[in-house]
Amino acid sequence: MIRLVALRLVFGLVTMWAASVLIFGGTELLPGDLATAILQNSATPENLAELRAHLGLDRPPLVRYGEWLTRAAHGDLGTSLSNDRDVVEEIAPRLRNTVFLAGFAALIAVPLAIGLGLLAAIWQASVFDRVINFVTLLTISVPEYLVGYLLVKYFAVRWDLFPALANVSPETDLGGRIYLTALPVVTLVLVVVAHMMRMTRASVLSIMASPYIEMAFLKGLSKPRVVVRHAFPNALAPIISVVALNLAYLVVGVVVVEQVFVYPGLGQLMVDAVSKHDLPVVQACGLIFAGAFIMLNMIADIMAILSNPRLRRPR
Amino acid sequence: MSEIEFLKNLHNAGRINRREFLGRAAAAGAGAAVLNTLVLGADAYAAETPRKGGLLRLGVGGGSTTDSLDPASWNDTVPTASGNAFYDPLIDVSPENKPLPGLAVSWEAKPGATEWVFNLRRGVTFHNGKTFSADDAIYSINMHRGKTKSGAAGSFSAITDVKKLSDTQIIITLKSADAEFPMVLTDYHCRMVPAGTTDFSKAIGTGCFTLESFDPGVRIKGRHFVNSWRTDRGFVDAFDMTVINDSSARMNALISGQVDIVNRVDPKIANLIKAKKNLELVQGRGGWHAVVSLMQDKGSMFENKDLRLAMKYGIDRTQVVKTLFGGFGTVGNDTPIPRSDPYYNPNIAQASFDADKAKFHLKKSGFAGGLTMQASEAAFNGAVDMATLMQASLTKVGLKIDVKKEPADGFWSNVWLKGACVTSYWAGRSTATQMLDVGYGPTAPWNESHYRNPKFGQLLDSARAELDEPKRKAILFEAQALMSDDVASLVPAFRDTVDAHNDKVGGHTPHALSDLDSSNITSKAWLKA
Amino acid sequence: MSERIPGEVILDVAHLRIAVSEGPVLVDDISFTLRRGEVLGLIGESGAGKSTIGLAVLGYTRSGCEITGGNLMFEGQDIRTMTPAQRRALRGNGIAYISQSAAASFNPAHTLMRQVCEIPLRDGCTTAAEARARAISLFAELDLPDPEHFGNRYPHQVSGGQLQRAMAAMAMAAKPDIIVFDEPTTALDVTTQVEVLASFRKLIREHGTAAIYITHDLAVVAQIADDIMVLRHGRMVEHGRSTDILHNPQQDYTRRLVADRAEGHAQFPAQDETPLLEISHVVASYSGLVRVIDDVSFAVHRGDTLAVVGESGSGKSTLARVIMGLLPREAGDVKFHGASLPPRLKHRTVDQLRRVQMIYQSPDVALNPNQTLLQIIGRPVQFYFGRSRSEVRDRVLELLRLMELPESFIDRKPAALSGGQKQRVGIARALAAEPDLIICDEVTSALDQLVGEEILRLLKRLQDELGIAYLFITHDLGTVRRIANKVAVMLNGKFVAGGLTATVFAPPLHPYTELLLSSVPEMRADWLDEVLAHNRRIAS
Amino acid sequence: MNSFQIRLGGHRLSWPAAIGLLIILVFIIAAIFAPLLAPFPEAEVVGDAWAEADGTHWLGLDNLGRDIFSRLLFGARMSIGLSLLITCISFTVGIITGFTAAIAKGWVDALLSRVVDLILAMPTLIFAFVVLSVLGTDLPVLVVTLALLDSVKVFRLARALAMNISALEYVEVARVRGEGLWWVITREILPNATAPLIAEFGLRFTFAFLFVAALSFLGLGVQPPSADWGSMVRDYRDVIALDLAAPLYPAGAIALLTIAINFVVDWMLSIHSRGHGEGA
Repeated sequence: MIRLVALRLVFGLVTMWAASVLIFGGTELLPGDLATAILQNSATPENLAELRAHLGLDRPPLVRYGEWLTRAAHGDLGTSLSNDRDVVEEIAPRLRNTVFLAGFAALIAVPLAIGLGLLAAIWQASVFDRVINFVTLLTISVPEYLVGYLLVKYFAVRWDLFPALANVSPETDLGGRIYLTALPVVTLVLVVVAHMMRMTRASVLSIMASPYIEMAFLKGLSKPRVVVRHAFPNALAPIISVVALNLAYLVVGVVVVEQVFVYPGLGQLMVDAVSKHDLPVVQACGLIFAGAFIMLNMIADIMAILSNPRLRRPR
Repeated sequence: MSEIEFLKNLHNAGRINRREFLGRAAAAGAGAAVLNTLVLGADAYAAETPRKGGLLRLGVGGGSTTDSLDPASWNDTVPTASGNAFYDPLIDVSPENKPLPGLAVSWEAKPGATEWVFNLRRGVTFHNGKTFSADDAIYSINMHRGKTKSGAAGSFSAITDVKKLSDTQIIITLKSADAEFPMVLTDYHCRMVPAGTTDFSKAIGTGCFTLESFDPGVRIKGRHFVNSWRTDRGFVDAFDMTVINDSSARMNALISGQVDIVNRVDPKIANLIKAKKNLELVQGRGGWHAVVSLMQDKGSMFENKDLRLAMKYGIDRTQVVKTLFGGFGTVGNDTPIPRSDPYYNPNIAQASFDADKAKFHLKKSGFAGGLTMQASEAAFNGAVDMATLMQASLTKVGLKIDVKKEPADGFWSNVWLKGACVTSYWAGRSTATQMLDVGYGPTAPWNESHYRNPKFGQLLDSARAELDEPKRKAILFEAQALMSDDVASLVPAFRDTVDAHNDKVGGHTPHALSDLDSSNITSKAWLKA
Repeated sequence: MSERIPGEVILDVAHLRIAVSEGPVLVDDISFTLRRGEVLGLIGESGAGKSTIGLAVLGYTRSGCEITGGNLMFEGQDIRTMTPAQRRALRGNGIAYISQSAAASFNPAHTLMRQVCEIPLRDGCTTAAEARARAISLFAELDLPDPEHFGNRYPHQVSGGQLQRAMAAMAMAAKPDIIVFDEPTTALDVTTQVEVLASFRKLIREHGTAAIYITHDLAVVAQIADDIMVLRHGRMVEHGRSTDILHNPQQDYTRRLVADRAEGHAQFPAQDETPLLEISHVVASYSGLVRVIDDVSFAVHRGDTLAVVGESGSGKSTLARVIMGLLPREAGDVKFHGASLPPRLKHRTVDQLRRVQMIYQSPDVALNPNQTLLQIIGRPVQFYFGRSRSEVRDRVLELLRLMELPESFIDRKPAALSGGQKQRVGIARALAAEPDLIICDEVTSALDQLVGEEILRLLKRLQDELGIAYLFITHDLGTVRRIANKVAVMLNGKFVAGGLTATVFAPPLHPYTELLLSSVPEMRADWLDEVLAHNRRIAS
Repeated sequence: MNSFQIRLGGHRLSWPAAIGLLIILVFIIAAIFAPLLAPFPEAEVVGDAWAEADGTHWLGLDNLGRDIFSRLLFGARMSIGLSLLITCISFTVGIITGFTAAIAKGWVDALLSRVVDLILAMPTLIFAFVVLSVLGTDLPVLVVTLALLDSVKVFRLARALAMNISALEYVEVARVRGEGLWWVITREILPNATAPLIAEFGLRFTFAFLFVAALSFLGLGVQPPSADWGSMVRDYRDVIALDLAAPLYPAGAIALLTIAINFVVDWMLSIHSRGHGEGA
């Protein structure tokens, strides 16, 4: 088992490295260059050259990759090309915001999804099951931004219950943050709960066909107990992986929701930086996103390994 | 007409409110276009006494995480609108595009207009307590000269020397004569900072507000500066500017009451916003215009003037204004000078879609092939739509044209100035001369169409040197007529700036230069009780 | 069994009828009573409805089925009208269930102890320590190794025989009145089966628990049951005391079941030509790690049937794969008609491939469900002999007739056929290639007893008619005796004994051969006691 | 109603699946015959912006004064066609590589699987983002990028299916008979993998469909003036708070099609699993 976990960790590292190559390579290949992108049509050959030299764009990419990687490994992500700010400093508050939003949404969504999934499995084919299935199918099928706008329309514009803007600042206290992020959190919860709930239900139901579940019924156990104690532990692996996938989505995929609610998260920063060709920021964001995604997947795999007695306790 | 005049007077006298005025003016037969001008004027007349105090909340589009408080780096609305709260210019611009005293109280050209003397305001203190003097002014001007990444570097390269005459007087020497030089100094990058400033993160200026917090691309807050020299501006206690680039989010914030003022109301929904009873639009007639370049190098197909004329008459300008700008704009006449500009030549016959003329010129040109129009959303929102609209009308007159959509990334470096027929835009320049020069001067680097008419260049030179205003006007009229006739490039339409605010806001007036009262909104708006 | 004194009636089943909802009747008009301490054997082939009855006793039907008639009285209470809560109390506490595959019936996520103690702890009437102590004592009673710590293991850490016994411990944990054993030893090797069977018998005897013992194997049920009920197609064929059923069957069907075992083994003419297949010192392993085949040699002549016997894991199926070229040998030689066969499949000629065919254990996965019989059987004809379409069809029809299958089956797909019919198709496909040697890999073990007998008869007839040689891989020594003239006994990848069947199975026996032979259940009530006594003797 | 049963491929159609199929059919017809069915061209301005719905303009006019109903029809074309194209490419690539890996085994399988693991370990949106910003947002680039990203998931399924099936004895029979690789793949493996593959096709299609919509929303997808439902929602979203239903039409169309496909896929998976139950 230790071998398996170690192998998974090594694979995680390799993936991370591949991601770094991809991100650096990808951003280096972006057409156009930063200097012209910044100056747009107030560029003159002189101030262009000046800016280019200032940005260090005249050196070979491989050298810059090496430097970048070593510095990134030491926690130094460089300085933003367009406003000379330290990238770490620039990213830190954004990352905090993103993590807060993702964490807040996950805190609600994960227990809710698993609970609903188990209930739907217990009451399979009941009215509850059908309704919840249809509702989740609906929330999956409607684009998330529309969910966001509809929430704004009713909860912010029509009934004035929650703000339409989630413009938190570093000094906003926790209560204020929760109030401001209420609508984006609800949007995210609606989207991810559906996936996780459906997966929980499907995994549990597929386990429900196993002989040992029949055995559990024949032992005289009640359905809730069979589902929760006997089916759920065996359905953990797919559930963990879908939870991880959705957590990753909460970190990586919230660009759209951030845009709708003007939430100062990492995604917005990255989109901004891409359009401004601010390479260090794009690279840093990409690295963080990829890192979060890879780490979550890795944790999920390791948890799946640990949750499986066959792997945890070999013969 | 007299009916409308009468209504206007009633309105100005405070006898009828604006809504009533509009309603009755419309009933009196004023068309939409007339009505808009009336509103512009009417609002200016609607004098109300500004009230002090309160927190002004703004939702502003046009910001980015790469924004900074260094004036030289400004490139969009958020940095300028927030920056103008902290810094003052040497010379301000009036809503009608005329120079106004800022930190310079008066100025005067030496004969020949190559040397200008500026008298500086006394008793002005910076946020850090330092007194504003000639050294600060010189440092602030020099920030944009020589080795700099400033966006004003181009126009400031005309300056050869800046000298201090006394603590309150400086003299600026120019390469060549420029009768409108004070307008150059109104460039939005040119803001007065304490001499020697290299760290701009504290935003030390002389403006009505001091910096409270600055989160680039997210939020900027300012607090009223107690020692501000201005008495005519700076009414609110504090402002809170949230960067909202997404237009729906911006509108939602306004409609739900989370912000008081927004800019860049999408013309496509402006009429719907206007219909909301607690919201008002502020429409600015500025110099922003769309352009289609027609590269006129030797050997290029647009060297053929008849082909250019075929294009001129083959595009439907009113359709561009109507569908692309939702009516919030005016048709262009292939010159970059807007109607709001004092030097606008109203005597040139307005070009409009004319299938016969277009076909005539097309036939005369002998051009039988097809051509490609390159467009990108990077230029402006709707550039591809505009190209598509033109394609439709040009096809009607028999000119085969393909629209090639260019990726947003790299548009400015790879397509603009390089393609033969490219859609792009120009933001208005502070003076007509500058605008004509920068875009169409025979040696101008950004002359997209490579329009090299020596006579046009001579006209510009003489206008620049001409201190006598009527004469200068006449010269510029001629230049405009010349380029329009030559079809230097296609200028299909000017777009208005459209801001909106809720009924708590007063003092929000349109400006010919740019949106949010030329970015001075924080110091000019006030909150009603 | 005669020493057991049955008590009062605790289960009374009358005119039980179970049907698929709005569908066919699975079980009809089944009646029996069960007294305390009594063991009832339910016997029948697959589809006889014996498991359905066993489950119905617990008030349980598989999805889509329902009890549509009759009574099930447990201690005077009708199981059919019980509330869900009552029914849950009945299961586990009143009646417990032991299923065929313990490996599948234990939850892989929990330790054995947790699962064994689950029922006693459910109602909270026992403390964890008490439940644990009882589990440990049950483990000890069931001869499980290290009973103190046995329960800490997970199901996958325990062998099949041990798991089956652990399941008995789980069933006994809540001291039920009745245990339903549903084919509990069918999945086990013969030698393991003996031990498990002995444990079960000891357990129910000592606790005086009543039991319903479901199996398809009369010999097994004979060791444990007081009464036997023979079922067929969901109906009772015969019901009586075990001794009566075994020695004095009244019904024809029962007679056939009993009689099959008595058949003696066949004789084959000896041959002395050059061997068809000759294997010498073959060594093979999976990914070079463990030797699965270790220095094996034998020869098969024309008309021979060589049986390779051994328990699971002995390497007998691997041997078949090595001969087929699916698993390249690492050393040794395989000669066919005197010429060496290349170790790898892809280096063999089409003719070499054609001459050795194979029939598989499970006809369900051996036939492509998406092809018709014409395609399945006709493809080798077309592939090897390049016949035209009409010729192929004629040949397939001929083969179907040979297999005693209706010609109308030619355009059907396997799903429309029964297990025995599918196996016949598998044989027809092998014959279509007109091979010299057919390797039969456990061809009857997935089939019912009587169907399997028919397949064996068919194979034998084909051999007589066509002179094909068989390499017969099986774990069933009964089959070997009947069909094979030569036998090889495999243990851990080696041949421990080999030669003519008559010689190998006659004294002096190799110890392992003896163990295998003695483990084959015989249809005598005292067989188990004898075997156990015999094994004890050997051990000491 | 009980006597009225619709059967498809020998299986009784559940009624959600029947409704789903009907919706899919209607949408496909709309997509194919959009130019004939649409009362107006997709990009032509036919009236004032945001004009109310009336007899000629069934769903009203949009932000530029184009007919929303017509744009919906043309949008079906773009949205469905594009997603279909993406899914088809991803399936072709995924199945070929997946089957090859499963059957060739050895280093080919190891290499392909590791590369796929690597790609799967990257966030798709970021990946797509980088690729699209490098290569620009031309339609072919979009299609190929999304298809390749998607094919990775198809690869996994196809490989697993082929692995499972090729372990079955009837495949072994064919190999032992001496059949070639092509025959084994097309005759023995593919026909037995179609049911799960078709179900996966449906699911992948909806993902592609929603992904295209999301990219269009971010401005990276289909470019104006072509109508596609994602960018229509984007174009119309501004008026959501202004009580106009315009954005709900394309969004509803997206949701409806997704749900319909899910209904059909659920049904297919259910008959597939039932089929297995019989065999086991």
